[in-house]
Amino acid sequence: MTKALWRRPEGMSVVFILLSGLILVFIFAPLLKTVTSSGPGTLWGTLLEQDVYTSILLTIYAAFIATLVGLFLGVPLAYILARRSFWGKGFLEGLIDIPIVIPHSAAGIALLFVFGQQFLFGRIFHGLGVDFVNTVAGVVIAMMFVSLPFLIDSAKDGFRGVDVRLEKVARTLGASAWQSFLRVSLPLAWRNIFSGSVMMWARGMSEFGAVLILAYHVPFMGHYPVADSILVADRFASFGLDSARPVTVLVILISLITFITLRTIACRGVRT
Amino acid sequence: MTKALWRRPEGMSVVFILLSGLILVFIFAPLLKTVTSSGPGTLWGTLLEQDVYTSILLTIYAAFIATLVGLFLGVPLAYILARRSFWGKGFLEGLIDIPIVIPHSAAGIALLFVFGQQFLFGRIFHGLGVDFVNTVAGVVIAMMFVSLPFLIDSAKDGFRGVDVRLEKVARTLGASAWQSFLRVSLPLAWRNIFSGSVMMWARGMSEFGAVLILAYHVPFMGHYPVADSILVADRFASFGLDSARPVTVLVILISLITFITLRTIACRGVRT
Amino acid sequence: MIKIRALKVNLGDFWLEDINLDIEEGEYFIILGPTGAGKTVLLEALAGLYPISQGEIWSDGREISHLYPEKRGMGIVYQDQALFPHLSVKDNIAFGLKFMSYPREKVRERVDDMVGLLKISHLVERNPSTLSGGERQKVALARALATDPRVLLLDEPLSALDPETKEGLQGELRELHHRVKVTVIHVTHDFEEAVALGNRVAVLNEGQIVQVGTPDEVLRRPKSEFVAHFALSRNILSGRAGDGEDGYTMVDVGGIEIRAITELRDEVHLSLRPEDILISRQPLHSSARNSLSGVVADIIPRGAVIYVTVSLPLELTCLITRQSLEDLELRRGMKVWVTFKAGAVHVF
Amino acid sequence: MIKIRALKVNLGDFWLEDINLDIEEGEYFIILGPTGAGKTVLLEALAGLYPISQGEIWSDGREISHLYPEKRGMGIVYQDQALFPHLSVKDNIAFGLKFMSYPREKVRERVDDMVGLLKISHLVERNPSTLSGGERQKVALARALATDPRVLLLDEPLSALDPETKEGLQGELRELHHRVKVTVIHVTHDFEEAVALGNRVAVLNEGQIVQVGTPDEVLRRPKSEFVAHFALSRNILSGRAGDGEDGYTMVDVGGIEIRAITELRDEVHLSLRPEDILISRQPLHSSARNSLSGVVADIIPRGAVIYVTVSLPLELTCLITRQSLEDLELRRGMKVWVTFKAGAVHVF
Repeated sequence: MTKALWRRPEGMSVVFILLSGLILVFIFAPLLKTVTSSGPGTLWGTLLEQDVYTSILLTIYAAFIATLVGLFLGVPLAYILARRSFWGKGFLEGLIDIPIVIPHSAAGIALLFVFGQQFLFGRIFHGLGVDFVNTVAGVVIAMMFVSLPFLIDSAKDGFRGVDVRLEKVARTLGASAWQSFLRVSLPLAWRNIFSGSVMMWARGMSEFGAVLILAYHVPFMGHYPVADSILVADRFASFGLDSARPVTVLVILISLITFITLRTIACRGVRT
Repeated sequence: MTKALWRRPEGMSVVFILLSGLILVFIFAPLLKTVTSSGPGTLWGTLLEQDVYTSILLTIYAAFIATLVGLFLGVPLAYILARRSFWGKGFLEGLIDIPIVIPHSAAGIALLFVFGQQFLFGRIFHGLGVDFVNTVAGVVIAMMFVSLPFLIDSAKDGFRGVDVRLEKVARTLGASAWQSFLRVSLPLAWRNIFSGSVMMWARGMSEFGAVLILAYHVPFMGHYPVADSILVADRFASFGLDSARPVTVLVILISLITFITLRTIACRGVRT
Repeated sequence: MIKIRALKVNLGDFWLEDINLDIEEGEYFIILGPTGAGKTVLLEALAGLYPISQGEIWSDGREISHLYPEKRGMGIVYQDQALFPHLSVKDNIAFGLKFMSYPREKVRERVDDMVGLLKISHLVERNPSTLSGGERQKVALARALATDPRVLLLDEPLSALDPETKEGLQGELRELHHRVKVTVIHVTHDFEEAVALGNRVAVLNEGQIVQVGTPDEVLRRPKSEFVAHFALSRNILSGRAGDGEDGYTMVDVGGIEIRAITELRDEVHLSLRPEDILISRQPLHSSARNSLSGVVADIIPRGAVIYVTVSLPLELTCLITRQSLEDLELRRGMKVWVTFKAGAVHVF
Repeated sequence: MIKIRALKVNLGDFWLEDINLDIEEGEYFIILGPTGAGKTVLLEALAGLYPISQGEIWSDGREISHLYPEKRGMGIVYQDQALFPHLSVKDNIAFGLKFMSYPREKVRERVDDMVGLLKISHLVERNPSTLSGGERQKVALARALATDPRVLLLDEPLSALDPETKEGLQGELRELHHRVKVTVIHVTHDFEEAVALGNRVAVLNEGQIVQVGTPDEVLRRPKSEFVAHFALSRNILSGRAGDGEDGYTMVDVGGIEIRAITELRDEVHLSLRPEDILISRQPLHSSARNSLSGVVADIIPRGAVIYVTVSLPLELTCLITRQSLEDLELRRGMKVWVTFKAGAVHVF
C-alpha cells in the first residue's frame, strides 16, 4: 500500500497529540508504575494472607450481588424511561446520576439514616432478619447505591435502540406484554445491559467511602474482612506506603482484569 | 382534550412501575431523609464553623481547578478520539473509563507512587516548586484522576455530533486548523463539553478515597482543612452519627444544588 | 366482519375523527390517503397498538376495543417490515406459533406452508439483514399469515420497494388474497395500488373519511381534490388481457381491443397519461399501435392546456394545447380518432 | 488553470488512479460519474481535504499539492450544503471574510454583493435550519464565492433538490458562471446537468477518467457504457429558443424549428425520449405539433424493441416494436416522417 504523500503536519494536530499524550500518561502511568512495582512472589504471598483473600472475595461477591439486584430493579426503570413519556421525565433522567456526584462518605451516612436499625427501612428489614450495619448486606447496598446509575443509563440506551414496532408486531403475533419483552426487547437490548452491568460491577468493587461508613468489618466466610479498598487504606494508614503496596497492586490488577475482560466481551458483541 | 379510553393496564406495566418506584425510593429516600433531618438554624451554625466552611470552599475550589485542567488536557484527547482512527483506538476508548472502576484508595496510592516527592513526576514538579502530598495540588490531582473520564466521554460524543464537513468547509473558506476548531467544532460541541464539565466537577467534589490517601489536611486560606467528604467521615468516626449529620446535610445540599443547577442549564441548551 | 363506529384518535397535531367503516369478511379494503393523513395510526388503533379516545371497534359481532393486541386476531405488516433482527427467517415466521401451544411438528408444518405459499423456501435459514426489500416483505407477510389472523393489516407494504419488485409483489398480494381469503385492510397513498388491489376504497384526508366506494366509483365521482386530481391526470381502465402476439398483448376493455406490452394476463388495469394520446380527424397509420375512433364528449380548459374527453364509448381524457384545439376545430359531438402507442399503456 | 497529474487517492475499497486533467481558466468543467465513483473524494483531494497518495496538483503554474486547504483558493459547496448551524445566513456568508483582515465596512459590502448576486437579501437574518433546500444551496454558493476563490468546487449541488427547484437553480448556476467567471469544477451523476452546464465533461468510472470532451463529443462518441446507455435512451439536442406563440416556443435546432413548451429562452437544450416519437410514411396532422421528414439512418435491434435513427439531418433515435418495423417496411435510406408532441420535448 502506498503511503499518503507527506505534508507538513498541522500545528494543531501536534499540540493536540502532545496534550492527549500528557493526559494518557497521567491516567496510566500511576497504574502501570504501581502494578509493576511488586514481584509475583510478593503478590502471591500477600494473596495467601487470610485477611487479604477474604477481603478480595468479599468485594467481588458483594459487587456481584449488588449488580444482580440492580439488574432486577434497574432494568424495568430503564425500560420505562426508554418507552414512556411523562411529565418531569427529563428532570428525573438528570437526577438518576446523583449517586455518582454525592460525596461517598456522605452517601454512606445517608444510607445509614434509612437502613440503620433504628430507622425506616432498617426497621422493616430487621423484622425480616436482614441488618445492614457491618454486614455483607450493608456492603451490597453501599455499592449498589453508587453504581446503579451506570447500569440504568446504559440499559436505557439499549432499549431506546430497539424499534418499538418490533414489540408491536410481537403483540399482534400473539405475544403478551411479558413475552414480547422477554423475546424481543430484552435480547435486542442485551449488549447494552451487559456492558452496563460490567460497569456497575466494576464501579461497585471500587467503592470506598460509602462502604467505610456503613459496613466496616463484616462477617464473611467465617472471618471479619473489610472491603478491599478499605484494606488498602487501612494498611497505608497503619504501616505506610511500602506495606500497602502489594495489596494495592493486587486490588488494581483484579479490577483491571475483570473490567477489561468483560468490557472486551461486551464490545466484541456490539461490533459484529 | 379527551382522555384515551380506559383499558385494563397491562400486568407488566404495573410490575415495572412498582419496581421502578422501589429503585427510585432506594436512590432518593436516603438523600431526602438526610437533607430534611437538620433545621436551617443548625445548618447555618455548622456552616459558620471555620473547619466546615474552609473544608467546603477547599472542595469546591479544588474540583473547579481539576475541571479546568481537565478541559485543557481532556478536550484535545476527546477531539482526537472523535476524529481520527488509529490502531487500538477501540481498546483505548475502553480504557479511558478505568479511573472510574479502580478502587479509590488504591488510586490514591497509585498517584502517590508517581507524584510523591521521591518519585518520577513528584521529583520533577518538586523542582518546579509544586508538591502533591498534603497540598491543594494533591487534592486537585486526586479529584482529576477519578473524574476525567466523565468529561472525556461527553466531549467525545459532542465532537462526534459535529459534521466533519463543516470543518472542511471552514478550511476552504480560509480558516486554519486552529480557527476551524475554535469557530466551528468547539461552539457546536460546547453543550456536551459543558455538561461533561459539570459531571466532572460534581464527581471531583464527591471524591473521598483518593483524596484521603494523597492529601489529608492541606494548607488553604490560612488553615488546614480537609476535603468535605473527609470531614464527614472524620466527624462520624470521632463523634458518631448525630454529630456528623449537619455536615453531611450541608455537603449533600451543596452537591445537589450545584449539580442540578448546572445540569439544568446544560440540558436547557440541548433541548432548544 | 369489521365494524368501526365513531372512532376518534389523538394524533398529537390533529385528530382522526368520526371514523365509521364496515369491512366485509374476506374483503380487500384499501384506505387511501396522502402522506401524514394518519393512516398508520388508524391501523395501529385497530390492532390495539395505539390508544383510542372514543368509539368502538367490532369484529364478528364482538366488541374488541378493550382487548389487548394479542387477543384481536389481527396481523400487521409494516412498510419497512420490522423483521426481528435476532431471529432467522424461519424463526421470524414461527414466532407467533410459539404462543399457540402447537406441538413442534405442527409448527414446522405451518412454517412450511407459509414458506410454500410465498415461495421463499430458499430463504428460511437466512438472517433478515441479508434479504432484499421484496424478500423481507414476503417474510413479513408469511409471519403475519402464519398465525391465521382474521384480519391482515398492511401499512404501505409496497411503497419502500423499487418499481419492478413492487409490481411483482402487487401481483402476489392479489393472488394471496384469492387463495387465503383473509380480510385485508391495506393503507396506501398510491392510487394505482388501490385500483389494482382493492374491492373497496376509503379515502382518508385530514383525519376524516371523505369517501367510500369501489375504486371505479371513487375515480368517476371523486369527492376529494386528491382523488379528482388523480382522476384527471390518469385514464384508468379495467379489462381482460388475452394472448399476446408479436410482443403485444390484446386487452379487451368493454369490447374494445387495446394493444399493450405486458406479461400480465386475465383481469388487469390500464392507465394512460392524457398527454400520451394524440387526437386527429383521420386514422393514423404509424408505429402507434392503437388508433380508435370516438366522439368528443367534453372539452375542459385548464389554463394553457385543454383536457378533451373522447367517448369510444369508454371515456379517454386527452391533453392538448389551445392551438391544437383550433387547428383541429374540435367541437363536442365531433367524430375523431385517438391514437397512442402500445408502449404508453401502463398495465397493472 | 488547474493541472492534475497522475493523481492517486486511496478510497479504502478502491483507488482513484492515474487522474490527469487540464482545466482552463474560467471553464465550467463537469466530472460525470455514477454514484460511488469517488467524485466527492476527488474534489476533496483537490481542495486539500483528503490526503493524496501520489501525483501533483498545479494551480496557475504553482504546485499546490502540499498546501493546506486554506491556502489553495478553492471554495467547496456540498450536496447538502453544510451550512454552519450556529450562525445566521449573514454570518455564514461572512465566515470566510473574517480571515482576510478586511475592515468591517468591506466585509459588510462583500456580504451585500453576494446576497445581491444570489438574490437572497430576504434571508440574511434567518437561521439555516429554517431555509428550504434551494435557499440553503444559494447561501452555500454565496458563502463559497464571498472569498473570491480561484476555483469553485461543486459536489452534486443540485441532486438533493426537488425537480422544480433544481431547474431554477441550474439556470442560476449558468448565469452565475457567466457573471462571476470563476473556474467551476462540478461533479454530478446527472447527464442532463452535465449537458446543460458544462463547457467540458470528464467521465469518471471505477476510479478512472474514461473520457474527456465537450458534452456533445461525449454524447456522440461515448467511450463508456454509462454514457452509451444514456445517449441511446435520450435524444439530446442544442438550439436557440425564440419567441413563443399560442403557448409554444419555437426552438431553432440547426435550422430545424421544433415546437416546445417552455419559459426558457436563448441557448437551451432539448431532450426527447425515443419512445415518445412516432414514425410514419405520411405526415400526420394531429395534436402532435412536430412532424418532420427525414431519412432512416440506422436500425438497431435491442431485444424486443428496435431503435431507429432518423436523420433530419440532425439525428433522432426512435423506439419501435418489431411489428411496427415490419408494418412500416422500414429500410435504411427510406424517407419517413417523425412526429412528437410539443409537450414531449423536455427543455433545459
